[in-house]
Amino acid sequence: MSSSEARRALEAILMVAEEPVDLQLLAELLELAPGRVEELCADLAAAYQADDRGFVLVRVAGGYRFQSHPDLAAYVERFVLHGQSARLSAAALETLAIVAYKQPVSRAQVAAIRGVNADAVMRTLQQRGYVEEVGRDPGPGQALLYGTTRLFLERLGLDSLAELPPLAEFVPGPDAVEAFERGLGVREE
Amino acid sequence: MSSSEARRALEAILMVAEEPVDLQLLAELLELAPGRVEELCADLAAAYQADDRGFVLVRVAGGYRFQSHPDLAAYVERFVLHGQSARLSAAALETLAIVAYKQPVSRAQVAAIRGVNADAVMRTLQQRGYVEEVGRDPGPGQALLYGTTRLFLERLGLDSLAELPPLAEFVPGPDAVEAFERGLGVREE
Amino acid sequence: MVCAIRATPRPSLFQTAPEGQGPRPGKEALPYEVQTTVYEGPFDLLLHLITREEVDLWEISLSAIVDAYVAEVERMEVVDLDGATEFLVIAATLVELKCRRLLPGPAEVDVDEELALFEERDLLLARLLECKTFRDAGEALARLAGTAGLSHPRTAGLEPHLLELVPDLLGGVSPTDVRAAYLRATEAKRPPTVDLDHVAPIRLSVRDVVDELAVSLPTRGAVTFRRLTSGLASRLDVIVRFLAVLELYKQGLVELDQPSTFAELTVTWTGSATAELATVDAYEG
Repeated sequence: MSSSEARRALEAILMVAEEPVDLQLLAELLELAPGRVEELCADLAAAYQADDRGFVLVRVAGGYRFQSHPDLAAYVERFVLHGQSARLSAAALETLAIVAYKQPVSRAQVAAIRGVNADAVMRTLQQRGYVEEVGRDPGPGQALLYGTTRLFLERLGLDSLAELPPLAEFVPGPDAVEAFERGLGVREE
Repeated sequence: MSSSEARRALEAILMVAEEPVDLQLLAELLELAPGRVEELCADLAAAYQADDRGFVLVRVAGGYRFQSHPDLAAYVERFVLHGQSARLSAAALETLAIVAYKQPVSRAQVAAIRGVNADAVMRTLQQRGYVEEVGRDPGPGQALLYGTTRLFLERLGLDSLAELPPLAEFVPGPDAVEAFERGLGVREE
Repeated sequence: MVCAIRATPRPSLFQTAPEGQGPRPGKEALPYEVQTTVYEGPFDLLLHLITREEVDLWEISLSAIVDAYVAEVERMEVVDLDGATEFLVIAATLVELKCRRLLPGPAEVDVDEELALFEERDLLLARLLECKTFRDAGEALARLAGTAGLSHPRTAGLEPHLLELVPDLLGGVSPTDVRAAYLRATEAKRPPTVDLDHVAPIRLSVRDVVDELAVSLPTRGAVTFRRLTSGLASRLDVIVRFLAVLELYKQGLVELDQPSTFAELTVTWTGSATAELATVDAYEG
């Protein structure tokens, strides 16, 4: 199959997809190596950009999908009525971050970090589809373990968890630690 | 708005639309005359053809929509038959079962039982013709209510819903539970 | 004593905005916005007091902290027993630390008790830092989602004429399968289990890490903090290691160099190879 035929086939398939189409599946359907499919998708994305199209081709959650160009959000939001998703509370975001970085993690572990019971917030995150059960702790108690979902990646525009910003970026710096220490009276003025 | 901005906005809106978008609605969203929108759509369709894209912009009964290019049907069919859309997931089967046994039922009720948002799965089931809207909840909110279709019965080889295997031997119905709880004094009259 | 004697001016850190939002000078530009005054438990309250109010907890009356939390508890419709218990433990630690400070001198204090208290305090500090870490990470996730949310995905699915191609998804599914799926979906989600996680809380010793670093650092020259913590699975371990490095810094045994916020932190041993660890004695018991 010629490159141009393969590019056209990719466009046709992605146009009828409901969710990101896995790279592996695309490779199988086109009988091409995954690396080749990646190149072709990159070609297409570059062409849309060069032609100043109102849509983009992105790689997200392990697959490819068409989506509207971010700078046209104002027009699209007039059209998309289902007001996307309600904002998450600060508590929910913090909990989501714990699950994202420490998965698989039990509710008790989440609660231990936050210092409060996490059941209600975890339920909300599950209902929103950002968090799901991923197994059970083999240890005593067999606590249910949770992880983030594919939808979580999609909503954040990430291809995989490896693209999360490193947690080290958020560890408070020496100044912050000093301030905390002073707050707790560890350090005298 | 410049023509190029209007064309990009059209592309963005049509890209995220699930159904053909009415010309009148497009005109309102872009604050342009319908005749102008028709011209712009024709421009876009011509550009896709000139660029030999794998998709087309067509005018169908209800309005404008993107769809896969007809000469790539072979690849699209392969995707339909082998892709993610070729099987009913466990989540979809559970959702279908809930609709079957509890109909008429709202999406919110389905979500409450499954503990996760059911919108995407319900839409798939509707697209496949197994589930349909059957009315509206008379209560506040007037939620849409869903039930199973004739196709669903046909595919399962049933004449009517009455032939679904009864649940009672394992799960007491809501009335029975209520009566039981009343007997225990858990529930107040 | 473990308390550092080094006098430092009030930190300016919390007068700068969180990363990515640009500097927001001025006292009323709140460095860390707590979106609601309903505190989500003790950590939330402490973080709020330390970061937003920039208070030294010793300067305000502990009863005010307790009152604030009790007021929140009363506003909650359901009492979160875990949270309330946790708060009591933390409040008790604070009260005890404060009492210690008011006592005339270390000579009259039971050394074992004092050390236990310091460990408790280190643990509290580590947990507060961890909590703050995830809070900031959560805000970063929200920013990512905000950016990604400007693009809307195509989810159109198959064109009507293609739907006919779809294989019979219910092929091989029997009515009994449907019933089984229903029962699966509606079954009591899980039997109640006794969660034992809280019985063995994470315990870390800053002292152990100080000891370890005092042995390994003299032979390593300048080493980045990232290097020092590579391979550590738990964030708490990383934080404890960080506290240990600070402890060595306080003792003048290492030099720290960080050109800018979030830049690589370099740790260089400056003490003699056989330096006496002043605080190690104090920690022992």
